[in-house]
Amino acid sequence: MPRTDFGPPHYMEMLPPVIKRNYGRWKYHEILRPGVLKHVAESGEEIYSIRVGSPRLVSTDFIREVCDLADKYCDGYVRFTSRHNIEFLVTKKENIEPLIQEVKAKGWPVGGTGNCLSNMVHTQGWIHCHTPATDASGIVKAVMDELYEYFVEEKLPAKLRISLACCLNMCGAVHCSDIAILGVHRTPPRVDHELLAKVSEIPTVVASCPTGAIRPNPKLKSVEVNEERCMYCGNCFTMSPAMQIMDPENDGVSIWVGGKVSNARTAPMFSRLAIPYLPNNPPRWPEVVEAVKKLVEVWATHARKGERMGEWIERIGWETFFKLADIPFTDKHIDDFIFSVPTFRTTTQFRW
Amino acid sequence: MPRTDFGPPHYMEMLPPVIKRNYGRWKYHEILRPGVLKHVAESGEEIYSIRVGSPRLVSTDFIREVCDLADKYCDGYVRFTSRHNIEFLVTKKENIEPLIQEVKAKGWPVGGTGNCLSNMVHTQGWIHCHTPATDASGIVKAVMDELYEYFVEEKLPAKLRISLACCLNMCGAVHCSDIAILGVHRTPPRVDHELLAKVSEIPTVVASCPTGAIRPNPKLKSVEVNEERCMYCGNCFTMSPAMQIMDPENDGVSIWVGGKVSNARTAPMFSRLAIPYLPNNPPRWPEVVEAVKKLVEVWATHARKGERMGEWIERIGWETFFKLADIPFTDKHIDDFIFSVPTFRTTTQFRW
Amino acid sequence: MANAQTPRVDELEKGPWPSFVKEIKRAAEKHPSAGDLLRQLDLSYAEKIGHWKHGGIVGVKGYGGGVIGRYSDKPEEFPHVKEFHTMRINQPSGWFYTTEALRKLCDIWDKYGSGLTNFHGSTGDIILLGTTTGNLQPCFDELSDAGFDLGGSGGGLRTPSACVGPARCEFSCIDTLDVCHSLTLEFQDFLHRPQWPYKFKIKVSGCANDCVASIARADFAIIGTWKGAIQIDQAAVADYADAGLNIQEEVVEKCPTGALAWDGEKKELKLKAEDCVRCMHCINKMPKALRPGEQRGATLLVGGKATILKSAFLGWVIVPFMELKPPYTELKDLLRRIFDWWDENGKNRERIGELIYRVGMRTFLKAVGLPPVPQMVFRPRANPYVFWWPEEVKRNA
Amino acid sequence: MANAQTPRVDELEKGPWPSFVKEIKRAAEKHPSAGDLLRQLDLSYAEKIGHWKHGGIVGVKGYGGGVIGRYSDKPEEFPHVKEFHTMRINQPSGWFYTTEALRKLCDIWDKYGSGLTNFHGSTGDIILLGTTTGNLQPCFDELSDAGFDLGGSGGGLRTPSACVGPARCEFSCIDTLDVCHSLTLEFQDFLHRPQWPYKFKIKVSGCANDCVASIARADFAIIGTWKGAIQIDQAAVADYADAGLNIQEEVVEKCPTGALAWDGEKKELKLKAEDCVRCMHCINKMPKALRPGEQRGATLLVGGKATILKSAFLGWVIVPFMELKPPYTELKDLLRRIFDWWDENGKNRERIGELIYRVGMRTFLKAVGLPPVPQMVFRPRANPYVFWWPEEVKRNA
Ligand code: SRM
Ligand code: SRM
Ligand code: SRM
Ligand code: SRM
Ligand code: SF4
Ligand code: SF4
Ligand code: SF4
Ligand code: SF4
Ligand code: SF4
Ligand code: SF4
Ligand code: SF4
Ligand code: SF4
Repeated sequence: MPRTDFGPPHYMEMLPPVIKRNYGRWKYHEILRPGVLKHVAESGEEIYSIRVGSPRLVSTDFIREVCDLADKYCDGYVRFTSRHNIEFLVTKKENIEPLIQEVKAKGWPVGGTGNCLSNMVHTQGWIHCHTPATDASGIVKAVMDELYEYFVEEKLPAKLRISLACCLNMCGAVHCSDIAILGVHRTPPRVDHELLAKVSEIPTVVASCPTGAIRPNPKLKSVEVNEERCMYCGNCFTMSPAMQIMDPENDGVSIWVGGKVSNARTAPMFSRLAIPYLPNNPPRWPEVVEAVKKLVEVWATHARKGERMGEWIERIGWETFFKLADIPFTDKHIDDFIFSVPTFRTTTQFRW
Repeated sequence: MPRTDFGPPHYMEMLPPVIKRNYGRWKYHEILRPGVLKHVAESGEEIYSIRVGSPRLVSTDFIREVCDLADKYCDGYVRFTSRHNIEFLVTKKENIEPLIQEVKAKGWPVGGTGNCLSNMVHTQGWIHCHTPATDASGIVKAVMDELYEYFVEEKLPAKLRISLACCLNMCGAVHCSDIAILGVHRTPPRVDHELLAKVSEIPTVVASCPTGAIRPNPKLKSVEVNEERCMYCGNCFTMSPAMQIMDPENDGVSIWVGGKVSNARTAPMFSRLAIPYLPNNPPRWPEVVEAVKKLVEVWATHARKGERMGEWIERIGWETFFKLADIPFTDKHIDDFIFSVPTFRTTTQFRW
Repeated sequence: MANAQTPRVDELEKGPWPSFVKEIKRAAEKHPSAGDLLRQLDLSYAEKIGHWKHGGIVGVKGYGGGVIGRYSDKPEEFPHVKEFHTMRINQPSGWFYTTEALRKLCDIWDKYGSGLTNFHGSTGDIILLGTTTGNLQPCFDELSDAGFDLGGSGGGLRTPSACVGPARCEFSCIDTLDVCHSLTLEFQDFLHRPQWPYKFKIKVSGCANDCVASIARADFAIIGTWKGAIQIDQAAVADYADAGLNIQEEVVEKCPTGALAWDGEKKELKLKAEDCVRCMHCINKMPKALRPGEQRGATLLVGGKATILKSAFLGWVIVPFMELKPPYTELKDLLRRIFDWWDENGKNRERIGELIYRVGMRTFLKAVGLPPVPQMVFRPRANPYVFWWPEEVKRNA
Repeated sequence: MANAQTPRVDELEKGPWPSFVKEIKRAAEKHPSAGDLLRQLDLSYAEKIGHWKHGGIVGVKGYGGGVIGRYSDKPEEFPHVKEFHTMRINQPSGWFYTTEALRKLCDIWDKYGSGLTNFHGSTGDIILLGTTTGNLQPCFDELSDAGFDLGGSGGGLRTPSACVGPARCEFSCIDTLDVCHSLTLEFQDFLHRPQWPYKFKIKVSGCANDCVASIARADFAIIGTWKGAIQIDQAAVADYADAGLNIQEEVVEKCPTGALAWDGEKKELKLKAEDCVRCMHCINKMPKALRPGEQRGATLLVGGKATILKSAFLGWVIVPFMELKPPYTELKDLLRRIFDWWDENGKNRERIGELIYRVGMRTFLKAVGLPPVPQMVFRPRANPYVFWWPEEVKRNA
């Protein structure tokens, strides 16, 4: 019996000595250029963090390459960020330039700090999940290729955080991103009655539906879906493999905007629906890439300095946003779930 | 058979000639002093409106007194406002002063315009309704006596609109007032099983409950209340006399603040709970009067010029409001109905 | 006389605000029912509980509503309020009266009723407070001769009301009085013979100040507004400045969208018209200098109501702009479509706002034929629970 | 080699951003499963549909979670991904590594798995992507020898995570890494043996910038904050001004509460400390000049989650301020009370936020013994549907 419940390695074992010495006693930081942070401790000691973009889905050999560089320039220490970038932790100033050169030579981007686009938080998609409405890594690659300049250069009004989740479960937590790409199903699950009778309990499946669209079909020892009430959330599929929700003809991608997480200036905000549907068009999802790019550009063109996407939209009003972004407003944009009412406009204040 | 469906008198028959002549062609207005409005038409003609407070519950003789004055000074025309004040419509400037003198001699207040307290919108209470948790006219009289100065003098930061409704039906539409007084029940209905069996249909009574607290009791041909789920809305009583909700021991008054209706500056706002319960203490409800007065004064002291109650509170934050108003914050202040979630604080931004 | 018998309510004769107790006593001089009313009220004050029985349906011929039945639960003690029904009388638009009309009303009510009234009820009706079942019909007959019709009650249209509007307000962007009157006449059947799931209220305000609280108190709110820039008389603006108005602080900084700028040197007010959301604030502050833009119409909102059952709603924009010219055909057609849909789909005691909440705005818009526009929402949906109409997706095998 | 067989995904080798397809191909050189993965993905690209079967429960001895079972629905075509389970490995707090530790991980994974990983999963785990059922146990055994334990999955505690915090950030008001590590150790049973209604996530951010998105992605968010005034070094402020920062526009006017004022003459920044809501903005803009106040602690929020089922929630403040000093007893006790209450009252697949929504915040607060404070809400309730506890009213006869 192997030991259990010993927990993750203690973080202290993983920290470079300069950090251990100055732990909790950092004084300030500067961004020297995109991807290069300098933190200065009260002691006067300094640490440089070189942020490098990663595809996140990486091979062991990739990690070993990272280790090689970290051994060479960082005394064997490296970290990853909460958005899956790599951070090389450099203490010797003179190591910065050669490290960056080697990184670039590998085709890895340096950037993602300050008013840059950072790495896209994303999910599994067709690589590993059983319920995706779209792929994850493929769209991410296509979008990041197109927006590459915004990662390596700082030329946006503010931070830009794009995320992707391949189904409504939203593992990428796209619900609070400046721009979110979300895989959506658009047709009700098709019930495999035989399978259901075999593997699922009817009350569990019935109870799984948030809109009450599922009712028992005792004859078939299965269930039936009231298609009018189904909003394709896929929760029944999570509960039962017999409720197949993937649909190659109708699955696709929706685009959301204006979310943010930080409490800086404005309270955190949810991302809100911009484009209800774009088709799955692998391998490069041109419609999605184009739509995201347009959104970035319309924001970059119109926002004031320091205004996150959502802050900009809230200032100009969503009606103006739809106009500027040239996106049609449809009945799909109007909430009709539990908390819809507080989103309805209860004032005559609006722009034409 | 008398004629039916002829509709109200045509408004044109009721308008003074100066209004007919200048209908839709008014140019501007001035408030000459509390209760005295001057409207100037594009033609240069003028009309003066003298606003007079009314108890609303008035005798025919009162109306006749009003008519006497209107005949004497207003060529026989008069109107009432949407808040139940009287407006004497004077065309001859020299009539203003004598009219006001006569009005004052009767003990009627002149005021309610501009940054005054206007008349309280209110309801029937024990005078005429079957479900009140408190009286209406009595509290209104007591409050207006106390706040009289704010009606006749303009010394508040902005308009002040106080309303009262004697039960959760909210006929006074207290839900959007600067200060609202609302009668509340606090105990579940007591079922009169015999009566219920006689006069009500069980499914209707069961369906009437928004929280699903009522279930059938087939044995008694009646219903039963799950007291834990009941929030004393009284809707079941509206549907059935057998669900008595009035409770002299526990009924009383709650106080709400910060609502507004107009779209000026800020969007309309709901009134929000300040004081969950004050006892019914007729004839003058001293606790309620005191509480309302304190609210007016704390607002008048702290608000900036032009800031309605709700605008002031939103600026300083509700946490500061509770502190300044010296009102304890309880679990009752936290919403737990359908749209509760959007009222929860989803940011670390708050004041201590 | 009620005097010594009502020690509690008598306390409310004191104080500067006019006293309803005095009014009841005045009525009691002629009407024993008013005396009993006061005595019953005094008992309520003693016991802290109302003394009216539950409901009771009474009415006049040809009408299904307009009267609120009311019976004392102490008929032995207070025999004159054994029956004490309220008649709701439809007020003239804007609550304007000739004294002649008012006197007629008073005379009729002294003849048949308690001599007590509410001027007005909070929906806007003239409330004639308290009469017997037997007196209802003759009272109505005389009222009808005097030109006064019943207002609404029950599950139907309620008496519409309107702000003073063009009659005396320079801000009004629509003819509130006429819209109100015209709709009342058009839909009288719904007003007088309740036939819907629940009540439906219409209120009309001439501008965003919303002086009849339509956005809070009407299922259907009609609020005047305009397109195009506010009309500015710069000389008059300068006059306000000279007279001591702090235009920067009191006007410009309070504009919700920052659409205004004040050039204190030139004494010039600048407007970014596309940012103005027509909140009325600057116009309110400087009525001599600013006027609404020239293209006038109304914003229409649906769903406003008090708290029962799904909590209070403020009205929701469903038509950002509609021109309103008599005979208001577009408006009436829309209302008819809304009534029909609600009538067909609403549950018992479900206000239209609650129905829309239950089935979704998209269902409502489709049914009544209104195009979705971003002005309908503060912000679009944050959840991904989007419904697709069957015709919008490819059919599966 | 996968090359010619995967024409569609091969397109994704192009372009400047590093390519996951290249990574899969690199792994495929050693691992046939990686090759099959790519081929199956290419099929998905052709057919626009995933090719994994529904779920499947697999694991390692002594653990109830930490492994996501996955089976290809085309096992004949892609035999090497017939079984392709993911192992979630608990990352060290803050995602710091020695290269030694990383190399060990890689070696083990090359021995037992596909050679593919996610660094990291979006909950924060090291994701070892794809191995067979048979390899799970030996792989875990070696990982365990190397000091790596499993992360969470299923209805239990999920792997907590923390921002870089005191390790490299001057803003951190708490020891994020230690809090995260300490909670992970304390509640390992819940992490490794799921026993709750649904998942429960904890994330720790050192300040309101919330660099681990705890407010959006954690059922329980711990966010550093302070009491007392921001510490201002006026000379350093002046330096920022001299260096060209427009303090009025970029700092003062963006303060959400107007707590700041800039005296451009004196080059002095003034703070109304009681109005500061600690949003971090001014500190972010001038880290050399401004520092959080001296009394440090954390705000605790509950309920954050994604969209299933009652729509996404952001976390709700339940404790405005708690000091956090090891061994974090107060925090751990509170968490335990929360776990207990949720475990007892939650329905299957009901996140804690949904439970609180269903039964009301008051029930939650009472159960876990937290006092209601106005910081918990943006604004108090607008509906009158107030519940009273039985002990708060007089008992009726
Ligand atoms: C490294 C990292 C923490 C970690 O533990 O991994 C981090 C590090 C820093 N963050 Fe962050 N943030 C990190 C994720 C986040 C996230 C989470 C996310 O994006 O998923 C947020 C919330 C984003 C949002 O609001 O949607 C976040 C919101 C901020 C903010 C507030 C931004 C704003 O104005 O809204 C600041 C302040 C600033 O940049 O001025 C900040 C500031 C910083 C500082 C300057 C703090 C410091 O003094 O060291 C660090 C460098 C920032 C930079 O990149 O320019 N960090 N930061 C994360 C890097 C992710 C990445 O690779 O891009
Ligand atoms: C691997 C990962 C995505 C990734 O590529 O990074 C993931 C993958 C899955 N998630 Fe997730 N979730 C992952 C982070 C998240 C996050 C983000 C986070 O934790 O910060 C969320 C949103 C935050 C939250 O928890 O609300 C998330 C919200 C969900 C949900 C919806 C939960 C909800 O209440 O809304 C489900 C549905 C469920 O559990 O049935 C779900 C379910 C799943 C399942 C287990 C699919 C299922 O229906 O059973 C996916 C397995 C994929 C696979 O085959 O490996 N996953 N999932 C992430 C875990 C990696 C790790 O351990 O580090
Ligand atoms: C007479 C009346 C309309 C009627 O048809 O009866 C009316 C008349 C005027 N209103 Fe009003 N309002 C009237 C009820 C309302 C209401 C409804 C209510 O209180 O129930 C509101 C919404 C109140 C709210 O927001 O809660 C209302 C919000 C306004 C406003 C916006 C106030 C604000 O800044 O929030 C203005 C503009 C102003 O006063 O500067 C306004 C302005 C005016 C003007 C100046 C319009 C004009 O040019 O004639 C009128 C004189 C105002 C005054 O009293 O100082 N009127 N006004 C109503 C008088 C009621 C009374 O007896 O007090
Ligand atoms: C007389 C009046 C109060 C007053 O003193 O002015 C009144 C009195 C009653 N209202 Fe009302 N409502 C009156 C205006 C209102 C208003 C205000 C408005 O119309 O602007 C509202 C809030 C707006 C709204 O409609 O939502 C209002 C919301 C209610 C409700 C709750 C409706 C809801 O959906 O929330 C009820 C309950 C019901 O109908 O069952 C109600 C029910 C009642 C009943 C019929 C009692 C009942 O349970 O059946 C009351 C009869 C009292 C009586 O004996 O005379 N009354 N009621 C008002 C009508 C006078 C008039 O016709 O002019
Ligand atoms: S978002 Fe959906 S499809 Fe994508 S990994 Fe998560 S559960 Fe799977
Ligand atoms: S997909 Fe969602 S809404 Fe549709 S039947 Fe399944 S659980 Fe119900
Ligand atoms: S608020 Fe309630 S008690 Fe008062 S009049 Fe309206 S229905 Fe009757
Ligand atoms: S008072 Fe309201 S909540 Fe209570 S039982 Fe009656 S209908 Fe239900
Ligand atoms: S709503 Fe507008 S138009 Fe009507 S009275 Fe009020 S200010 Fe005048
Ligand atoms: S009407 Fe309101 S929004 Fe328009 S300019 Fe004036 S203050 Fe601003
Ligand atoms: S959350 Fe605050 S303390 Fe943590 S890394 Fe971000 S800025 Fe630093
Ligand atoms: S931290 Fe935020 S709220 Fe506090 S003073 Fe700075 S900008 Fe203002």
